[in-house]
Amino acid sequence: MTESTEETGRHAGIPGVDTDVAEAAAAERDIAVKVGDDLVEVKNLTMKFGGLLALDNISFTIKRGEILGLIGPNGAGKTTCFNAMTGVYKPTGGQVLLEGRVLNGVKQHKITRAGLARTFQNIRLFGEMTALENVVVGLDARHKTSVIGALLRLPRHIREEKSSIERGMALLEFVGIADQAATLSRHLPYGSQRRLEIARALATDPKVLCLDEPAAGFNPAEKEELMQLIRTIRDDGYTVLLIEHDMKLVMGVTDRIVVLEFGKKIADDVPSVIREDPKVVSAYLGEPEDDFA
Amino acid sequence: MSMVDGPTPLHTAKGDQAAENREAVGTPPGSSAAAVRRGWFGGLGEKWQALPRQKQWAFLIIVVILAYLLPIINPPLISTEPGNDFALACQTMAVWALVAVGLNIVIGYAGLLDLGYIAFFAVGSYVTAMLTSSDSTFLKIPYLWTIPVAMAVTMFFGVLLGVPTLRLRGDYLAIVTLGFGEIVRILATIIPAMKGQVGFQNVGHPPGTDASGVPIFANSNGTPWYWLTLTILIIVLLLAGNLERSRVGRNWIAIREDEDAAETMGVPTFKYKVWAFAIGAGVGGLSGALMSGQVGFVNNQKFDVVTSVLFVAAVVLGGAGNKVGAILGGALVAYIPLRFTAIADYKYLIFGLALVLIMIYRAHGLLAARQQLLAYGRNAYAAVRAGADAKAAKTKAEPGTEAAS
Amino acid sequence: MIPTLLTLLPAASADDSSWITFDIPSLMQNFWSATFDGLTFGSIYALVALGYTLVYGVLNLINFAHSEVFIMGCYGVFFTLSFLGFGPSAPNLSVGSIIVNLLLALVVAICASALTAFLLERLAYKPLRKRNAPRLVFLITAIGASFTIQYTIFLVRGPNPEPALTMFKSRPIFEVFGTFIYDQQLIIVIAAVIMMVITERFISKSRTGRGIRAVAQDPDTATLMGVNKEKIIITTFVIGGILAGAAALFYVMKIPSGVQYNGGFILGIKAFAAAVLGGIGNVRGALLGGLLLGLIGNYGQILLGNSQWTDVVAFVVLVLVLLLRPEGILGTSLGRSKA
Amino acid sequence: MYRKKVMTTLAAAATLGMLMAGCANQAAPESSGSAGGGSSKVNIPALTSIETPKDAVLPAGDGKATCPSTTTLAYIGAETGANAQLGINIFNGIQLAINQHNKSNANCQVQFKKFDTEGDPNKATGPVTQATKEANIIGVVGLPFSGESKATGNIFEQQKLVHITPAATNPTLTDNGWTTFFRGLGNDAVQGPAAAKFITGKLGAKKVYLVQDDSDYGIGLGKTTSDGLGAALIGTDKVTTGQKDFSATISKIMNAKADAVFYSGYYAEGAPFDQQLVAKGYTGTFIGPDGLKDDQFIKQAGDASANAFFTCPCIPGELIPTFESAYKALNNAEPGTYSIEGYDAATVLLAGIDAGNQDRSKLLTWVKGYDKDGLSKHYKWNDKGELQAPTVYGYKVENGKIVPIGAIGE
Repeated sequence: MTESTEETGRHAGIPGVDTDVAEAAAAERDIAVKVGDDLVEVKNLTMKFGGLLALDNISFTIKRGEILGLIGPNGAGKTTCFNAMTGVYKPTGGQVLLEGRVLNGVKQHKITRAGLARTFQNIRLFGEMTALENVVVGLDARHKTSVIGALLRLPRHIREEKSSIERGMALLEFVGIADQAATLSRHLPYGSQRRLEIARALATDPKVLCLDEPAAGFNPAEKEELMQLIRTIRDDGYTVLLIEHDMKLVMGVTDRIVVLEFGKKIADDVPSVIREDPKVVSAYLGEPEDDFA
Repeated sequence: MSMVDGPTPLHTAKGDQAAENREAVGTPPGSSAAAVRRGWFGGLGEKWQALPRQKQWAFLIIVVILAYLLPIINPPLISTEPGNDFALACQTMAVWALVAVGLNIVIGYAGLLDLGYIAFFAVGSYVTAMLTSSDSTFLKIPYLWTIPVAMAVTMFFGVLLGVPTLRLRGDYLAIVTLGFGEIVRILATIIPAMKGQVGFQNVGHPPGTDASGVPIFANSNGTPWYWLTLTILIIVLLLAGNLERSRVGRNWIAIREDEDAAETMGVPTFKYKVWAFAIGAGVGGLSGALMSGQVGFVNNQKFDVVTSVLFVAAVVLGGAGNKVGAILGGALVAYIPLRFTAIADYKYLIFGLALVLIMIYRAHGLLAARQQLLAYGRNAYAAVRAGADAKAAKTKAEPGTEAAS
Repeated sequence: MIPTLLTLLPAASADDSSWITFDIPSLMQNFWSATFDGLTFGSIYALVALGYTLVYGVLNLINFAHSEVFIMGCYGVFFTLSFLGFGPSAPNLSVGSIIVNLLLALVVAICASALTAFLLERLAYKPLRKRNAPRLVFLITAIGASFTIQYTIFLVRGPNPEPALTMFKSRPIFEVFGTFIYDQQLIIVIAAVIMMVITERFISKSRTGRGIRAVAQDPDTATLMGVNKEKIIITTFVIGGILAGAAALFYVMKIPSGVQYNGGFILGIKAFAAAVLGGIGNVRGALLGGLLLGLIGNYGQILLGNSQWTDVVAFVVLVLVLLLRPEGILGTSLGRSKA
Repeated sequence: MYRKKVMTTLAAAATLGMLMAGCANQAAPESSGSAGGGSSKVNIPALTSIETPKDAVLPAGDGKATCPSTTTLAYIGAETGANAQLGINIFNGIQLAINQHNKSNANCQVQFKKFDTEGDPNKATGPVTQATKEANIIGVVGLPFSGESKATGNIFEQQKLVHITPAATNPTLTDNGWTTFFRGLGNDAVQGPAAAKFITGKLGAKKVYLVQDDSDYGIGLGKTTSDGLGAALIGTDKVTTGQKDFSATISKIMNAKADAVFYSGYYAEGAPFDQQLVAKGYTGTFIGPDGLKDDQFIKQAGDASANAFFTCPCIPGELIPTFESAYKALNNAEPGTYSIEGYDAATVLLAGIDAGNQDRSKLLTWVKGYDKDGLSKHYKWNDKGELQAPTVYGYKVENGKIVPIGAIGE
């Protein structure tokens, strides 16, 4: 908590972000961990679909407190890698470890509770819920109210319900859509939906936040805001894995980049090196840097 | 779910469809976009939400009192007489409303299409009959005790059926529950202890007799039965409301809206689906126990799939996902053939057609109201709305400063 | 409370302890006739199951009203035959004229079923598809449509089945394993298998068939590649209807008094179960599932001593198969399978 | 699309042609050999008329009756739903009786009310309670089914309202101690042994296979019949309501070489069962109870019905010309199963009204002490409400019609 006060200054001026709120949202976690030890280890991850080798022996690590970019041309296996890590697919081979704990075969919801949260490339909000309710579903991942507790409105339920309103609102404010808390998520504008997805994932109090092309469909100004937001998230002590198509965004915000091509890892380094790497350049040859931008 | 799919990619078909659905204007049952919500009861839900708490309570108390007085007032145009005794018709309507409230948890909240809900109704009826009827060789317990027992047993059956099937893809659930509904009826025929169509006579009822020695809860005396069922219905409604405005309700709706996303957000989807199934089953068993107590006779007639589909129709008619709608739907489906006895032969046609038309033109049923999913959301939303207004005013006053604040 | 109940259970069921018995000698004795009968009825299930499977493959929809597509075919057969003067007794006609008459009935049945399927798609499902309704809405609509058709028939034709019309007198033609095989059984099984083979070839080889598979695999890409999705969907419904119409002829041949307002409902459920058993969306799976379901039901009821067990056995097997192989025996996916 | 249809049709045609040609060439083995016992077609002559009791009580009475215009009789039972036909047969019979009564008794116009239960026990309490509440209703004909009768008998008892069931045959119904319940026909315990005697006696069957459905009626009757059959019973099977395919049951029967099959249930399953049985080469006889004895059986079983015999604790009302023609004139249909029971039950109540028993308790006493011939049988009840010595009749199918062959089982 002491460190967080030092961080406060850095948030000032970020549009739509209120630092005090950020603290409220993440009240029960250590904020601003230094970039350091390996948080996630991906070891020899292999994924086969029938005869198709989608991931071929991928290994990389995500270090605590960094923003890691995962890039590659279309069909390189980024989202597959993502899905294999978050338990959507069962890997054919290899391991994913979170803080030394093997995640293979662990159910998706347990992976989330272990600290790996994600957003979706094609937004998947709960359309008939308000923005606030969407976030509270994320918060519920940390709640312990049982069905009986809810049925009889036991004290824990009341406590959790009250705190979830506060924390939910704080998170919405953090991503800058608090004024739309009461709107059904299906009626939110596109940008707000993307932000809500991030808030909902943050609500599960993750150690690693995995963002799957969060800037898809954004204009440059919106992308800029998003970059700021991602930085703020990192500054609040979250580790971020970012899958992105837009090279500019990736180069601008990440600390380190892993490049995939045809299911293989071809590079893993800081952005400045990646930019010059001939293999990466050739992989992206013919593909405009800003596709879909 | 993906757990059993092995390494097969779930992607495209399911994921994309979900994505499509989300972006589409289509509305799932029980949910309704605000934009298209206005209908026959246009804006009623919103008006209701806008009322202050005290007024809501006052209004509710009047409605409840009226509901209790219904069989005594016996309103001329509404009455089902001379075809059917009105007090008993009220009891039937209350039981159907209870059924619809229970099934609404399964269909409306968790989005699981249970076509064999009649099976739970049947199990509840049989538990009560076998524990109270003089025709049964089981031990006998007082009728009121059979109600919790019936609920427990049906919940057990709900889990028994749910655990193997809820792992399967959603569509299979419909066929498996449909099969289960038939199986219970057939087993009641095959297993001698359940006495098939011969059935159980003299099923128990709550204690007490009137001055002339006739039981207060005689099968011809609808009013006390109706009051009992109505009281239980109100309790169930309050409890269902508690669940709705809690983690449980939110998780159910999240599963209904996008099961994969829910799982990814840390919702143990399987566990909550089983809970929805079990709780729904319990309410089904409860209604079965009440029905069999009132009728005083239980056999395997009418626990058929066709009735099960009428249950679904009741939920959908009222507006899946909406408790009040479920009550309305259940009561209506029971009431219409009792009131208009001349059209009894048409009832299945009417309700079948109603299902199609409602789904095509008004997917959210007669009463559309969104679930309230936060126990303390009222004030928060009020604050948000107030805040948004204030903000708008502020932005107007000093443009540019807002971002830095 | 519960333990007390459990201790009482054996006592309660002591007097009627034998509600489950396994009559193995009876199964041995009746094995072959049960097999031939099971295959016959299984072929009918399979033809109906194909309709479910094709629609499911393309739309991911359990078309609950397919049982009514089938029963309309049965009415088509009935009205044609009664128009042609068939009665309760087998007519004394030459083989040739019987064939002509049956073909006429087949054509009418196919038209009736295909038309029903067409209207169903246009009136009930298309509006939903237009606004991209969720799956649950489709399912409920399908059930509603099924009820609507059933009870419209009920109001027009009454609760009783139509009088039985005998097409020809079924005769045993040869004996296998001490059991007679009847011409009727052979006609049904062979014709059904031929139709299924044609369907399979059609779907794997023809241009329309490729379109169906493309839409099943990925509707959006298929549309991008120039496949007319709407046309494919309607074609799929109509093919399902044609097969159901053929199934209707065989069904009425086997069970002349089966033409009744709700005569398709349970059969439809079982046919759908057959499709799931074999792997829904899979053409060969429908055949396998149908035949298996026919056999299992027959063996089960003979083994367990009475026919009330048929549906219980079929259902339990279905659940067990789904638990072990959630995708059915041959796996799902119309798009990916060869057929 | 078109091409496909053509291919399909051609394929089907080829198959059919091939097979039909194949079997036509063979000298079709007419008697398949698998049905044992030989075709024991017992030839029992049909009755063309029966002796109507000379002094049978008729609804018309002496034409001098007087009663208040509010006097009402009611029918409670199925009017709609799957069981509607049975109910229609009954209330048409009642309607006929009341019409005849009112026509000749200008000063006693009895009203008739109908209450619909759909034959569903869960629904029955509502209409029954309503009927018992209406003080003008002093007598009821109904309820037709055993299940609904069990569910509602106590309501009649509480309100001391007399009711005569024209169709419910479960024997235990009269064990409830109800004083207001009267059964207007023989129960299953009467018909079963009589049917057994008929099958092994007059029909001379040696190997009888008994198949019962899952209804209260089928189970009860199956039990009493199988007790009566004794050693002649060589096997049993059970089927479900709504079943259409009986091939497994049939193969068991064929392998057992039965020469008679008794089906204890209703025509909805019995008719396709008989039809499929005969199609598989069964040459023995097929016997069913009153639940099968309906024109629908012949319609649905087709030619196969020629091997059928029926037993019924009911008199062949269609043979009483006055009844048949009057019924036809009123309802534009032949009398069906239980029509005459409805007619006779109503007649008992109407006779009571004519004799001045115009409130519930008097009418109840009247029925209790009743001892007269009706059109179909002698009506005198014991203290439990069972008819004394009801007669069971046999019927057979001749030229596509059900014809009586006289009393059986004595």
